[in-house]
Amino acid sequence: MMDREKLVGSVGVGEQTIRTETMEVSMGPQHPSTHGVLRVVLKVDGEWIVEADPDLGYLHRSFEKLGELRTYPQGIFLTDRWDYVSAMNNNWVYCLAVEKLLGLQVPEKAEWIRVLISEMQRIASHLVFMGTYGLDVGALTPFFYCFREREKILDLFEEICGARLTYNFYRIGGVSRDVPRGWLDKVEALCDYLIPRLDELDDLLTNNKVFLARTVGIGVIPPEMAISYGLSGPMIRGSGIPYDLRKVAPYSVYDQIEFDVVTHDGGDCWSRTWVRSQEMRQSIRIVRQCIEKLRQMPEPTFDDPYGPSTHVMAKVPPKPKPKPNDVYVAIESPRGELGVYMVSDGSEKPYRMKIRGPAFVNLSVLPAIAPGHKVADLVAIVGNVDIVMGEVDR
Amino acid sequence: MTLTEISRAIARFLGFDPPTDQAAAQVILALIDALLIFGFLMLGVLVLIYVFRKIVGFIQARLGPRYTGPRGILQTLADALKLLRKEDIIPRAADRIAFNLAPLMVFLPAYLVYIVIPFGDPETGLVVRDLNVGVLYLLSISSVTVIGIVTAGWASANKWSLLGGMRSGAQLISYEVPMTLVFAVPVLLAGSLRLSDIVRAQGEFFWQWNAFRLDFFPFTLLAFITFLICALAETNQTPFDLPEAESELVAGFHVEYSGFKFAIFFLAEFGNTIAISAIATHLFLGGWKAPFPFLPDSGFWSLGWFFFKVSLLVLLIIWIRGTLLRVRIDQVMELGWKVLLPIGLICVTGVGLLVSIRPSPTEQAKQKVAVVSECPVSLQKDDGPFRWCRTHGRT
Amino acid sequence: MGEVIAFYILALIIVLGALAVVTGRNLFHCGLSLAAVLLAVAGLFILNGAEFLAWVQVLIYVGAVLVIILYAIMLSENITGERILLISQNRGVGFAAATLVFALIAFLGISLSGLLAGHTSSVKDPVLALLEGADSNVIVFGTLLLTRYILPFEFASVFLVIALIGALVIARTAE
Amino acid sequence: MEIGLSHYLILSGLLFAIGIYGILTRRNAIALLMCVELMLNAVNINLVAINRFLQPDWRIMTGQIFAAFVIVLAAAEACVGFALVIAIYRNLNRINVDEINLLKW
Amino acid sequence: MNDQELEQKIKENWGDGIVSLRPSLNGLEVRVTPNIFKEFARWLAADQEMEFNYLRCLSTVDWVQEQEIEVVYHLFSLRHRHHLVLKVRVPRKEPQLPTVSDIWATANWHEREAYDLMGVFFVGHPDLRRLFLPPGFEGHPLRKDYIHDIERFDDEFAEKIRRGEIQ
Repeated sequence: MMDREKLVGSVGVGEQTIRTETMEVSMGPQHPSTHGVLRVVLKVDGEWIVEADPDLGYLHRSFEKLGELRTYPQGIFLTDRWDYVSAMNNNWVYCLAVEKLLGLQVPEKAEWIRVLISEMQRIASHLVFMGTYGLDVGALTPFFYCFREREKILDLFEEICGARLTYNFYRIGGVSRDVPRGWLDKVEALCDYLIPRLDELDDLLTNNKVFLARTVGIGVIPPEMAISYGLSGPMIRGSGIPYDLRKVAPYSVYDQIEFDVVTHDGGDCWSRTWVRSQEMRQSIRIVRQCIEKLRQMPEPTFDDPYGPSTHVMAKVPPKPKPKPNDVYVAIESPRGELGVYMVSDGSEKPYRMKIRGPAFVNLSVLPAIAPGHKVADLVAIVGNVDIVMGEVDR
Repeated sequence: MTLTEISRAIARFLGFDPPTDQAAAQVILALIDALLIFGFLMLGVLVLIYVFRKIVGFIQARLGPRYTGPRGILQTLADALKLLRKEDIIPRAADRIAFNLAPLMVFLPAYLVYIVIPFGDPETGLVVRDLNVGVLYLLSISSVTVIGIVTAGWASANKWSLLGGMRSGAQLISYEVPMTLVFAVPVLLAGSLRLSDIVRAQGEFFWQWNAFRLDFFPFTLLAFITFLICALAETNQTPFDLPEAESELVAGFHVEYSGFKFAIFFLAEFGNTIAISAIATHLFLGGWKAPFPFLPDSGFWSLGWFFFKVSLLVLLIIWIRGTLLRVRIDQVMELGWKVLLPIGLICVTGVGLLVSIRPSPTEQAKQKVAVVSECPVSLQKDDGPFRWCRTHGRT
Repeated sequence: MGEVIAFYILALIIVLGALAVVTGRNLFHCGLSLAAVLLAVAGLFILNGAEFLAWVQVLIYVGAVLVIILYAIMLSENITGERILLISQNRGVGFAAATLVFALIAFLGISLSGLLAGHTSSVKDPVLALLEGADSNVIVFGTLLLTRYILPFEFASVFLVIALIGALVIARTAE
Repeated sequence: MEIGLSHYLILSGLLFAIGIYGILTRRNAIALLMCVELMLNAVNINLVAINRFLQPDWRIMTGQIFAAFVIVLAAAEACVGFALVIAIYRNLNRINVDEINLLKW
Repeated sequence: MNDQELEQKIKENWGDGIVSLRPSLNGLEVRVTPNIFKEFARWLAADQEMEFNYLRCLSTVDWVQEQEIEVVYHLFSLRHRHHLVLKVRVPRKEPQLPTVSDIWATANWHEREAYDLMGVFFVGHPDLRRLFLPPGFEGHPLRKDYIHDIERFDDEFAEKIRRGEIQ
């Protein structure tokens, strides 16, 4: 027979809550809803999350070390693999950093092409987000619609630079090829095609009653926490702070383009999704302005069919050797502030190249907001951060 | 040509002509009925899965199966063969007996439900056994699936499948309550639990069917809608397909099953979908009756109308499954207990009050049914296993 | 003839299932054998013409009570780790008591059935007038329930509500 | 060979006896409650059998109605019983009947 | 506030601790000594006029010749829209620096990454453990003198896993 103290002692006399032991569960890295190979170690009490600790490094290829072993022009090919959903922006930030170190002036037509391509890439990336986020929350249909639209954008990219995912279209001092004839009309046709499609997507997902039930009030990030955690992109604009590098620190020709920064002060998963879907419309507006500008610029003179045409490429030595200096350059990628801190020591290879990944920083807020939610919500929150593991793990 | 005559013809074809009075003959005839129903179920599920893939594909702007056979018709056959050929893995820590029993316990109710469902006008014998406790039978059989699902979850000895099993068990139970209430509405209107009586109690014109009746307007339509929602929840369809919520629990209770057993779960799920739509047509959409009296609906026409309505409902379910997204488990429970249950109560009390004011349906039922609905010929004349209850004036 | 075969099959299932429940080592298997017993008892009811009662038994016992039992088993046994080993104690006493009771009932049963066979209760029930046209067990069951046995019917509903609230209070976790 | 009342009485007696054996030997609270269910079922069989054999007029089904109320009772009892068992398990982490003998803990 | 006012303000308050003040490609660049670094950082964030409440990026550079590791903070003020580059140099032997994760929460993961890849130890960090590399990993890959010996690394690592040191 159990002796009394042991029995009573173990239970604790008086008012005692019913003990349910917390269960440690690991979600990922092969979990279908984590994008790529993210593993989150969860302490779960029944259905509720007590603690969430992301375990990174499954896709760590140490681009920063590789950057130090490549000459400047060679480095561009690496950048496509950082954030493989919007590879164009990676190219751009790397080339921008080197141009700033070299003090190089990029021809105007190249600047406008860069803005046009980057904004199209933003639309494509947001479409991927809407599709996969729908899958996380359980809607199978939007995924197919989003990827059908994205295919049309990728076809246009294929026409201009021959690739659909790892483009390396940008060069130090400009872009690798001028715009083929008739390409701008196709882009304009695409813009007209996209507007009704985006409204259709909104009805299907963003304003869907059940989607609202699954995302409103989930993963709420107050503005101070957003600032303190250094969030950027739709994550910080979803909490009401209009921090958009294209307006705050305009680079390239963004100061000549008017568009408005989309913010929503809900701070929860739904407002971030809404911000992304509205941003797509702003990007279409920018693309239209770029098309007008590019139409007035000189036509491409294909004197050298294979080399870059003179309008879009500045004079750059094959192995540029910038003077010893250091610079931090950041652009507004679809996920947020994508920055590169580059230190040159006069040789042909960068001395140090630090990549500031937006998804990496945005994910760091997860341990702070996850506790208190349910397991099903965690999937919605992680999906909402729109992480791409290539850039989180670098 | 009633069902039992078909089965007797098959028996004669098989070379023995059973004198209809021995119990043994009775059992054999029942066996043949069972095989006929099983054949229908398999065929129905095969067609349903193919149609399901094609339509969801169409909804999602893609083509669906196209390569197996002309326009992908043989796709489901190919899936079935693939599943049969697949290796049947049993986890080492699994509770072997329960693990093998669970798929059976989930499939049997989906199959037994068809005994009571008339496929057409009972006069033409298109029903296996038109029990006079029809609706109650449907309810109790469908409540047995919960045990199968819970056993499947428990027996595969893995944390995730247990969670999935308990979740879907809880969901099924909490939706059985509003379902029972909503079942009561057509029974109140018809005054009997027998499915064929319920269908006969519904009027000739389609606006006299239980779903769109104008004399009990708000309640019956509400009951029909609640029934559809509960039906979706009972068969684990979107938006309530929590158990197979890929993103959270990675395929719920049948995650450890593979090969033939997984095919049985799949068969049961789609079998249930057809069964639920068949029940909905009988209770709310006037069973085998044509929307207008002048359209022919006796004999094999009734079969035609019945399948037409069932396919409409199945298409509706597939459409919902293609568009809506999944609801969280606590929202499912909340909807079940806090919304559907009160609605069910309101419907039953509403119809109950209205029925008690108007002349009681039993008299109406009596005038309409001149002849007592005789059960299939074979049972009538001879000595069957239920001889006792027949000699006591009970059909 | 059919009825005899059916009775013996069902009786066999009931006895074997009950023995499995009582002596089973794995708790979950006891639950499943209890399910078999309950379904077999429902079969017996059908044999005796009580169709409504049979399907009520399936609905309530197998559909609800057994599910509660299975949930209780799952909540109380940890998932992995040692299997649920049930060791029964003081078998002797149990066995003796069981045989004693069985002997008593069997003796009573046989003697009484012989005695009572002749005398069938002739109580006339005023409700009979109501049941003239009824042809099916369900209709009679329903009318009787709401006419002759209305009081126990109402009491049962109150009783169930009390049980429901009681269970909720006991099992709820302190939110 | 007809099935008479005695067959049913012997069957329900046997079931009842097995139930009693179970209650006396089982140490796990859940198994105990299961045996209670067995005994209740034995009672039901009896009720229905007697009603069928000793009541010529099939429309007087007092036995069956009584059995129905027994089922209702059993459901209520099971519901409360298992709630108790789960509550005990949560606090004491074991549901071995011999060890739950403290009135207040 | 433009760079000159900033430079002026910093000079007044922190004359001695400042190692150098010079304009760079990213606006004003301030180099500070490690011992006054924590108060200086807190002052930058707290001061109403400047209010650098947004840490854009925290990077580490390994200057092998001078045997020093330089930690670079790129700060930004959301309200005043001005930038500042804050640099600190710590000796390469055992690089130690007080943490700033209590001022800017984003520094939590940045510092863990710096510790993991460069070996800079941040005093006072709530949970300083490796972020990307497996727990049993030795050495800091981003250091210039880090030699990655493929064979030795794989056998050793496999051995460790077998011994169960790393799950």
